[in-house]
Amino acid sequence: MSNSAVQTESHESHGPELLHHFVSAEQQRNTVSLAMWLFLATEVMFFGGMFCAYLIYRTWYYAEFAAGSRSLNIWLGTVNTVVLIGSSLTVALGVRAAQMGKRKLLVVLLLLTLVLGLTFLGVKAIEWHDKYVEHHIPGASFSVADLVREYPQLHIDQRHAQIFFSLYFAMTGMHALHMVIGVGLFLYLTYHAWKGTYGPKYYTPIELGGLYWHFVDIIWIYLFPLLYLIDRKPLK
Amino acid sequence: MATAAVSAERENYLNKEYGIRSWLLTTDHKRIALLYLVSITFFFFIGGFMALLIRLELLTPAGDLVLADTYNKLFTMHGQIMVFFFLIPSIPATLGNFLIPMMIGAKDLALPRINLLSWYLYIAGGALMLYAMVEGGVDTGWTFYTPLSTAFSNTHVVEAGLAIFIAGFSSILTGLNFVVTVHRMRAPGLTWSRLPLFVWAHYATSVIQLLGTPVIAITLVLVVLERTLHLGIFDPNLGGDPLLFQHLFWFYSHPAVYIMILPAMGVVSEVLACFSRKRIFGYGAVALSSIGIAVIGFIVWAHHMFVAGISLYSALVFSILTYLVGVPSAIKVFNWTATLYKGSISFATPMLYALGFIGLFTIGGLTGLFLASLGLDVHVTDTYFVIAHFHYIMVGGAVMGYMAGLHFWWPKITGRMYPEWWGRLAALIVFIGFNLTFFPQFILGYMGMPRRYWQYPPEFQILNVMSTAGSTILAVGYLLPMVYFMWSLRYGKVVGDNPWGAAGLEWKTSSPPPTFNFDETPEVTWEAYNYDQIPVPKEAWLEQ
Amino acid sequence: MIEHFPLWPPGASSISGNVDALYIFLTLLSLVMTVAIFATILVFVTKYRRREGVDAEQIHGSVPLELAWSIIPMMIFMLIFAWGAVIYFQERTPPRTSAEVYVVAKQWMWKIEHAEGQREINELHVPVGRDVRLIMTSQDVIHSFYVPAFRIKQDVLPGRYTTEWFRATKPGTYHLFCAEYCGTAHSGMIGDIVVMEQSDYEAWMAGGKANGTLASNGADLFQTLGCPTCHRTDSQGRGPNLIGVFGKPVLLEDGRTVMADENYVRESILSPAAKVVNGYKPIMPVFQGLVTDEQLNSLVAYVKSLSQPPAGTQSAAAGTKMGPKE
Amino acid sequence: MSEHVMSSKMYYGIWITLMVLTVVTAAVSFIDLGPFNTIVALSIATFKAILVVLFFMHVKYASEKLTKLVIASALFFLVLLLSLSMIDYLTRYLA
Ligand code: HEA
Ligand code: HEA
Ligand code: HEC
Ligand code: CUA
Ligand SMILES: [Cu+2]
Repeated sequence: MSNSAVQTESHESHGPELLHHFVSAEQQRNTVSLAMWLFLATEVMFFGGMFCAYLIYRTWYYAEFAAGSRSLNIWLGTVNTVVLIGSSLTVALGVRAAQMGKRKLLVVLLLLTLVLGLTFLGVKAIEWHDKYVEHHIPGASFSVADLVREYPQLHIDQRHAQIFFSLYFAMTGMHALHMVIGVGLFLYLTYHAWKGTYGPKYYTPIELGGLYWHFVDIIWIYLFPLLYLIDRKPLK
Repeated sequence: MATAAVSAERENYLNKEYGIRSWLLTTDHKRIALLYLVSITFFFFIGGFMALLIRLELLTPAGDLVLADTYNKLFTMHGQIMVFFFLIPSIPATLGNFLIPMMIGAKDLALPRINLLSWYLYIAGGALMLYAMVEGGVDTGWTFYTPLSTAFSNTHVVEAGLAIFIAGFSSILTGLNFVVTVHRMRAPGLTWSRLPLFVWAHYATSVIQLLGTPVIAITLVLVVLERTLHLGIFDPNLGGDPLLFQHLFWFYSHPAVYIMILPAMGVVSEVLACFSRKRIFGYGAVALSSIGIAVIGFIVWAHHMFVAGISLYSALVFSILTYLVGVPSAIKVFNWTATLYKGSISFATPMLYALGFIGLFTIGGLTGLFLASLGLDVHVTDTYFVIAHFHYIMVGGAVMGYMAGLHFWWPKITGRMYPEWWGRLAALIVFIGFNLTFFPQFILGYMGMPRRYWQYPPEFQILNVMSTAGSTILAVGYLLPMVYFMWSLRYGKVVGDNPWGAAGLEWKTSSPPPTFNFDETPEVTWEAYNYDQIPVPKEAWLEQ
Repeated sequence: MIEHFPLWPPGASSISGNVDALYIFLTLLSLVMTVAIFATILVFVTKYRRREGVDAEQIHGSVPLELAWSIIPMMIFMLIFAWGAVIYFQERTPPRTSAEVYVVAKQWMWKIEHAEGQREINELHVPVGRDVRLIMTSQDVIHSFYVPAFRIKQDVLPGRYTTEWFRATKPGTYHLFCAEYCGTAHSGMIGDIVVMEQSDYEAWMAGGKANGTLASNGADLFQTLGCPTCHRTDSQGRGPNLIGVFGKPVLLEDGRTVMADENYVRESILSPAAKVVNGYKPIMPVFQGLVTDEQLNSLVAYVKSLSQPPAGTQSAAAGTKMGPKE
Repeated sequence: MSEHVMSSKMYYGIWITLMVLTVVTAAVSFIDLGPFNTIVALSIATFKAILVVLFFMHVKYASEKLTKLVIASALFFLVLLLSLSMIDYLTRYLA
């Protein structure tokens, strides 16, 4: 991953990107790829803690989870899912462009990814703002009086509903944080792609950034049904 | 490969570059290991100092030395510092960091810059912890139980939580680095069945670090969010379950105890083999039992919650699963013992510590079986019996293993020998002081003295006095090595590449090793511990 | 000297002997194992000390040995597990006819209420030979009710009931400790368990100035809080008739069946909407925040008393089952 | 990782499938299937995740066994966390 001039000088023999302690570019690539996958494994467990909390409270307080879920904006949620999956496509195509050495295409695709990622975050911000307006943000002014009125059948307990929204904010917040980090990462990648650092011989950073991005996408693929689609069927 | 005469001039990782920058910006795993060594020792003495204050307070039944709140902060931060800033990084980040690349014939860890980043994260976390400490401390117990930590404590829970969160990422990255390194960087010919047991143990440790640590990270984040933003996930007033916190906490913190013990077990395997000049008995079983401990370690966590209000059924399940983890531990103890059979045994300091380890770990482990037994745990949980159990394993076991390793590889790290006589004396003092400190606590525990007590009924006093007395002896035992290690940096006898006549690739390079460890990548054609092919050195420090 | 240096806790409950037996067994077993291992090590290190000209013999291992020292310990472990599990069952299964005592823990004191109405703080008087079941909750953080002489301990949680039980066998005064760290005065949250002969106990009971039994206090509270407007003793009320409810399964609106134990009644009062009885509307007001833990205890005791034959003073909660059990 | 370059057609194909599944899962949630609503939603999510992992993340064509082992063990330990905690929660208030 290195591109500093110092190392270019000291390692002319095996090309600019190879670090001193690796034998071959192949070994280096396999190494960092494994590292990325292991990192993603830790991320699974990181979100796993919240999934565990979610699972327990959802079984205990299903009605409040159902009501909370109904109060989320399914249209925005779906649109965001579409946006994020779209960005995964542009990333995947970006890796391909890098493999084939199409620099301009790569830059365009990375920029597109950034635009989609930021769109996602923008939509998320709108949704959170809606929650703010509705007093659905846990804390002193939290209230689900509106939901109690709207869904009398569900017998909502305000306190249990707060647990749903706490989890909603914790999970989407952590996800959004990962998106923000992803955007930072992709800004870096775009800059280097534009400078022409990556090509068929060396595109590892793009590939790794892509893995990360796809992972964040997968988390959302689960968050979407878990948060938005708990219970949308017509109420009896 | 340089073997015989080592001239002081030979370029090595220590004298290649000088200056503070060359240390703080280094990516050399050996230098990073030394950075860790210094910082970890610092935290050990801070934690030890707190332990001494705890023991002094408990000298008398009345709470007379410090205030109750101060006492609560002392044991909380003693636990947190010792666990997260000393013992978890201790062996992996120093000895593991230093040795794993050499043991597998690599020039460095796979990700040297990530390695440096790990150290900086550790330092950042440590600094935040110290900040929390000087700002007034934390008083939740090292376990951060909710709702005390989220809603009732008015101390620096957020800072301490974040400190551990950051240090956690340091730990994750170290583990990640090791796994990648072991998979990708082994020298030609070094198959999995030829790996030193030290490497196996660290591999198993790393798996726990990778898959367990993120869970405590997110759990602490949720605690912090609950404190600051009033998110309510563990809040009983909202119908939240305070036990959920405990489940998530122990999901990490039980496996974490194996993060602390497995590396020490690795050290012991190396030391035993060297000083009995034998291959470890049942190499395969010992290697696989490390992996077994790591995996089974993940399915026993609720044995910390037998009286917490979990369901009877889950208590039964977790109790029986806990016993499973005893089996791989038993395998190790028996194989180590068998290794001594028909050996050619000598008693240098590392060996004394290693033998001490086996004994004290066995006692600690066997008392773990008491705790895993449901009916008995009800009585002894949250008493000094538990305190004694885990200090036997963590101080008697893990710290002894760490000391064994430090002494064993000290000549490799520095190129100089520590004073052997002093080493043996210190080992003896530690052993005596240790048992005097912690054995009485088993009795105290069964008598019913609860832990985390600032004052206690008078009938417990005599045993507490013994314990306090022991701790001062223990302090001497730890200060001694501190002194003679420093002394040896200057005055220690300069040694050759392999002063113990040990097997293992790390001994085939010079002492101290060159920056890239080996002049040329070694090719391995032999099994681990091929002691029959290595001549016994005739050195002063091996005399009886 | 020796009386100031006890090495064994007094044993004063029906199960303390069982726990001690297991403890002694484990201690002996550990002793045997430790001695065996230490002795073997000592023999080996002396016998095979390094000697000039004697080389170590390289032995690779032995599969039968590996199997032996995995399987034999495993079998011993299972024995210990089973033994411990049996005692745990005893510890967590109160006899059906236990007397009931309500415990409310708070930073940093124990508030205790007998069914007969006596209240105590940091003290609990019980007669010898009576099964006593503690129904415990906390007002703030987690505490733990620990009586070393009885070998029992149970964490006390905010937001729900946990229980433990004992039968004292020897008169005397024993330590009560809070065993779960709970903040500043954790080590001061201690008290006495006073075990008395039956006659002394009765005298003590009579001397106390109880203002009615817990259940009768609950009955008064039931009136003041306006519960009877909905819960009537016929089937005409807007809420279910509470007579005979306790200790029986209740069919809920969503089809689940739950046991009407103390936690259920507690939840029904604090957040009624969580479990709605089949055939009723969730109109019952939320009493969370309106009743104290003590008041709640007496309401629970009252609801329980509605399911018992109106006999003597002992609240023999027939079929009472608490929390996770059986 | 490998040099293997996949055709862009395949990427578009996967993408379209994911889009369709997103719309389907959102739509299905409005239909009353009883307990199957959850099952369907999670199955679709899992299917989508598998598609992303196999194709976008190149696990199907271009990765070694070790990668698969890493993924499998992450999921395995996640399942341990969820299932063993649920043992407690599902049996805690049993009558
Ligand atoms: C390095 C640290 C470490 C290690 C390795 C262990 C190892 C074990 N621990 Fe320990 N434990 C802690 C650190 C550790 N523990 C800490 C810090 C706590 C308290 C945390 C807190 O509350 O603050 C704790 C608490 C703790 C509890 C909870 C107590 C309570 O709070 O109520 C339990 C209960 O089951 C337990 C059990 C065990 C068991 C069964 C093992 C096993 O792995 C031991 C296996 C080893 C052996 C069994 C010995 C060797 C075997 C033989 C020689 C075989 C021959 C034997 C026979 C045939 C009988 N431990
Ligand atoms: C790795 C882990 C580790 C280590 C090494 C130790 C080491 C020691 N511990 Fe610790 N301990 C824990 C982990 C550890 N402990 C944990 C997790 C808890 C639970 C906390 C909780 O309940 O939340 C605990 C709790 C605990 C208690 C119970 C407190 C209570 O419940 O009220 C006691 C009491 O005796 C104790 C004593 C000791 C002693 C005497 C040592 C000795 O081995 C220490 C020896 C070291 C020294 C003595 C240092 C020598 C240095 C000097 C003399 C120099 C002086 C320094 C300066 C002037 C700067 N510990
Ligand atoms: C406004 C009417 C109303 C008032 C006032 C009321 N309840 Fe209820 N209660 C109900 C209804 C309706 C139900 C059944 C539905 C449900 O479970 O929420 C019920 C259920 C219960 C149950 C569970 C009964 C069962 O059969 O399982 C208990 C216990 C209970 N109430 C106790 C009380 C107590 C104690 C009070 C006073 C502090 C009280 N209620 C006040 C209406 C009321
Ligand atoms: Cu209450 Cu400790
Ligand atoms: Cu444990």
